[in-house]
Amino acid sequence: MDGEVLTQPLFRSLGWTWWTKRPSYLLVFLRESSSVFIAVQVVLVLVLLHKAGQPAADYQAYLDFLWNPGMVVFHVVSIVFALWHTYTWFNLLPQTVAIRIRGRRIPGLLLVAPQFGGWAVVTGLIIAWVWWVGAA
Amino acid sequence: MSAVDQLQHDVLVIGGGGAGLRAAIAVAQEHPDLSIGIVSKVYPMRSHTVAAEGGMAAVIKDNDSAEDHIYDTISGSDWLADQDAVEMFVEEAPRELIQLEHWGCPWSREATGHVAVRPFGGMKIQRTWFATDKTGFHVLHSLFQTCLQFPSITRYDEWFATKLLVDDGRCQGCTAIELRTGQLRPIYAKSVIIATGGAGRIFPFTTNGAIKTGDGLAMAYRAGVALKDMEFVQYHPTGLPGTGILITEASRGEGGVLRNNKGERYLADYDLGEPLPLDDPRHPQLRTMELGPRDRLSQAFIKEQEKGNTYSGPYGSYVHLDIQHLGEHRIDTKLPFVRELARNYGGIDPVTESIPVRPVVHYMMGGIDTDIEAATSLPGLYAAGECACVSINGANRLGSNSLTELVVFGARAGRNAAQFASASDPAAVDRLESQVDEERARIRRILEQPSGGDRVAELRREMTTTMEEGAGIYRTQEGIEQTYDTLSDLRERFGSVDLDDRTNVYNTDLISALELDYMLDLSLALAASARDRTESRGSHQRTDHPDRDDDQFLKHSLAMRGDDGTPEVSFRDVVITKWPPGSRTYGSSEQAKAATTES
Amino acid sequence: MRGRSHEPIFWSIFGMGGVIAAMFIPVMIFVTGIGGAAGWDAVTGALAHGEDGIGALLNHAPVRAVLGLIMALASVHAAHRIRHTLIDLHVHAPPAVLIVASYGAAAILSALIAIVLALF
Amino acid sequence: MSTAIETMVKFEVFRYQPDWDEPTYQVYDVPYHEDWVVLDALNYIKDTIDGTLTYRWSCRMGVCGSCGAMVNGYPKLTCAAFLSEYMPGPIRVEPLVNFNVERDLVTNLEGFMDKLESVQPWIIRDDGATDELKSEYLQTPAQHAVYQQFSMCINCLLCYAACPVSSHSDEFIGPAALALAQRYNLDSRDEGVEQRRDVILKDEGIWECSFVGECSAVCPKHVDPAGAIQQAKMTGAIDYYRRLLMPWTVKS
Repeated sequence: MDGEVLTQPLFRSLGWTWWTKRPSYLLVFLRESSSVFIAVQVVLVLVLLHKAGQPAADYQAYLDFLWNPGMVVFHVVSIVFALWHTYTWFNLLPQTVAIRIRGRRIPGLLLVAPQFGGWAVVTGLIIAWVWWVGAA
Repeated sequence: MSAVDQLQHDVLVIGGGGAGLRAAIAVAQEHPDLSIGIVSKVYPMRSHTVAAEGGMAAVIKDNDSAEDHIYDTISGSDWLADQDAVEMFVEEAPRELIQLEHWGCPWSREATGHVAVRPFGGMKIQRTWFATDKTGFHVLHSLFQTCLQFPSITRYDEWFATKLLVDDGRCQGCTAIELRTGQLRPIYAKSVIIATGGAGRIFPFTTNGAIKTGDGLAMAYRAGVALKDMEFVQYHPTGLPGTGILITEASRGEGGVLRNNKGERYLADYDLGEPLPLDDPRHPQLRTMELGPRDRLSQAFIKEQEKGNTYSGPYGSYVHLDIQHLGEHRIDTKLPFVRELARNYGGIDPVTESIPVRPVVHYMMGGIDTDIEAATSLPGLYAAGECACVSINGANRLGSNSLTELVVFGARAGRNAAQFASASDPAAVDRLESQVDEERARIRRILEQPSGGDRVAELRREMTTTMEEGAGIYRTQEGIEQTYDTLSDLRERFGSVDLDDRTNVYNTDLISALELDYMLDLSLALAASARDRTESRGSHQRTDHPDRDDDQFLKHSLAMRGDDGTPEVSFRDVVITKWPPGSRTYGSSEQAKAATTES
Repeated sequence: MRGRSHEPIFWSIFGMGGVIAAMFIPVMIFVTGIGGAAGWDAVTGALAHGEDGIGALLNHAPVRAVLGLIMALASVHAAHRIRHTLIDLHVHAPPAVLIVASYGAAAILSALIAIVLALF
Repeated sequence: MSTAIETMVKFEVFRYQPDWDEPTYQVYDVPYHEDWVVLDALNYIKDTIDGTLTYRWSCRMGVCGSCGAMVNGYPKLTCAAFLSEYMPGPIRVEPLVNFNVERDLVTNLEGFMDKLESVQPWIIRDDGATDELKSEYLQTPAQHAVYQQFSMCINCLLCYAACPVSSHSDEFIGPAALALAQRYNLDSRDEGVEQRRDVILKDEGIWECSFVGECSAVCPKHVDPAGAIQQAKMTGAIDYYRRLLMPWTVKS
């Protein structure tokens, strides 16, 4: 009641391994990890562009490297991460912008769907263009 | 804070709920030079004001008048309210609610941007302001967040006040246990406001949270202040069986109806009017059927139970509250919390099913005897909110008057306590030290009691059981006396209460014991008051004295703590200004009256 | 201003980069990393050395400018995320060090992108 | 009620007292009731087995915000965590993480209280002192809807326990307090955006948030603090560029 004041708070942190602790965290961590794959792919493409200006043999050697089975596995993993980034990024928009029409917040789907639509169009156009150039 | 720091303020507020915060802000705003302390056993935003749902009454619309609000309140009180207090309360209410609005309370609105109002039980005009069905939550958080801006307010969060310090005939502070360290410290002040809420936890089934143990009432009682009208305990007709969780009266205000196990709107049998079809545009009709006052509805339930017209479940009898006809959209916009609570704790979705409900203890009309200025008989001591009894609620409070009472009388208590403090000398610290030592010794005795006695939980369970049995909705002389004797016995056994926890830091076992100690005092005062009021009025129904007796009992009961700790009850006249006691009519006669005035 | 943060610069570029990466990176990986490896003629043709192949894709200055912008924004986006992820993994480095390391790397990468594309 | 042999559930409850070097988990057997929540079990333990168990609670209806704890690793209001969701058990109850534990399930809230105060969560008006209280400020339902969601916070602090940023940064103002800052900034009656800017727009304000979003996932009142912070970042960034590029449009 009137003795020595004894308190000894114990700090308990979620800790740096938070991302292992439940699926929702892991999915977020994978979303954040997509940045590593994106960065590496940017570097790979940069080198590709650089090699494209070099003699054909150098360029071909790089393509052989880029397309060897090990690297293909890496590309497949990369594209999964990149798509995960795309999916999560588009889906976060409704939380980031609150658009209201006559006081009512518009449904998230109205913000999300056009992005996926745009993505499909952009992706399709680029592939068509590449196809058109390559087939020519 | 080192142990040698002396804690001292001009005004000390005990209790951090709606009334306490309003009081503190009143002092801070109007007397910036005064230092204010708020002692609260929980962080203020946990206070039970947070659980109020339906709304807050005040005259604001053009079709309404103060006269009407006054009449509704007085007739609702079964003429036991002091009419001068009610008049003042109704006059000051709109300004206080506008003040809350200016402090950010997110009131539900009309399309024009004006505050919306809804119907409520016992009110003949729609005058209940609301913030969906979380009005208390929004009011409390608005007040709490507003109070953060005043540097003159010091908060003692999670400090449990145990005793008032009184010297030279005036209140000069309190002792309080800092839960985090377990230290008992005196906090001195020139004036003190008690705003600790009611004591629903003396009953087993209550809408009240765990913290509603009436500590402030007991502290005032022990300091020699009377407890007024303690026999009047409001049962809310619609609580969830088992948990006692409140389903707001607003659900009936929006048009919900009560049905017995035959599917009948049984209130029609209890002089509450004729049921209108649910698709009638006049439904729900004010002061009729489901919008009758709470005492009458709770009593009707017991009668239905006796007739065998109630459902029975694992937690006893219940009836159905049906809001399905309101439709999902209206339920989600006006009563979202009702849906949330019914789903989570009742296991049903009110959009497609009826909600099982039964009467549960909700509110204490009685409390610390205060006058219209929120002052008690002890100079320097003020009280406001549910712990106080002015009285504006008399024998039965109308729904949505209590949140208003918090701010109207909270503000008055703050202003008057500030004035008292400005004119007073600092606390006589030297002379009060022995009281602090005595209090420390009292608590240490409980803490260090040798093993062998009853546990806190056991005594508490027996107390709540006997209160339900003898001091429930219907009471008899024999039952009350039996309860009184049981309580006296529990009082005795508390002397050797056996704690599991003998440590200092956050000793909630000790706090429970202290709360129980206070609740036993209050239970005894309640039982004694109920025993001595041999009439039926409002929420106090004596089957052995079924009629109201204005000749003998148009009076407030006053329970004083005698030297031996037992309550002594006396009576004081009710203040009547313009409204002589009349018969309390709802429903049929109201409908008849409405029909005549319309024609 | 006291405590004023310049984070909005990084955050807004991160945000733009996020949109850009979401839109373009999957198809970029598909074209450069997977289509060719799978032996699809159209892709190998388009990426073939010289004017009929990759040159045809990149010969227009506006195309190179857009591509450069996409790659630069994606790298700042990645840098920002890596920086914050390191912080969230409780890597205790002075904030300035992380800022310089992450955005510095992205800036260098962007400069290289600009040079390569300008000289193409 | 039932005469059948009661089903029992094992509770592993985190225990800590200041004079202990290490916390422990104490095991209690509690009878299973279909309609019981974790808080009912804690009360059962305290009332019948062990009065020393220490935790906070009051309203037991999900609105006072006292009873938050980690239940099997998730931040939950113990009054809203039904035993049936965790059967057959065991059920592990621990104090909210990212806070100092004072004893058992009781955490220290002082840091949060300071952060809450720092965002000035009250209506700020230019006309402050001359307030006449003659009538209410008008606010249409549409204006009300803009901030309504962010006004629902009960300060239960589950969001802090879910926040990886709060796990490493004491200074981060955090989800609940930032949502409340946004609640006032978006209130049509408030004129305090400028006053709150310094606190909200510093690094430890919104910018430390990495949008994990778990705060919104665990919020029992669907406040969406993550959304509040993101929206504040959006306006914060616009504000930043406006000050940078068009300083003449900024009030001093």
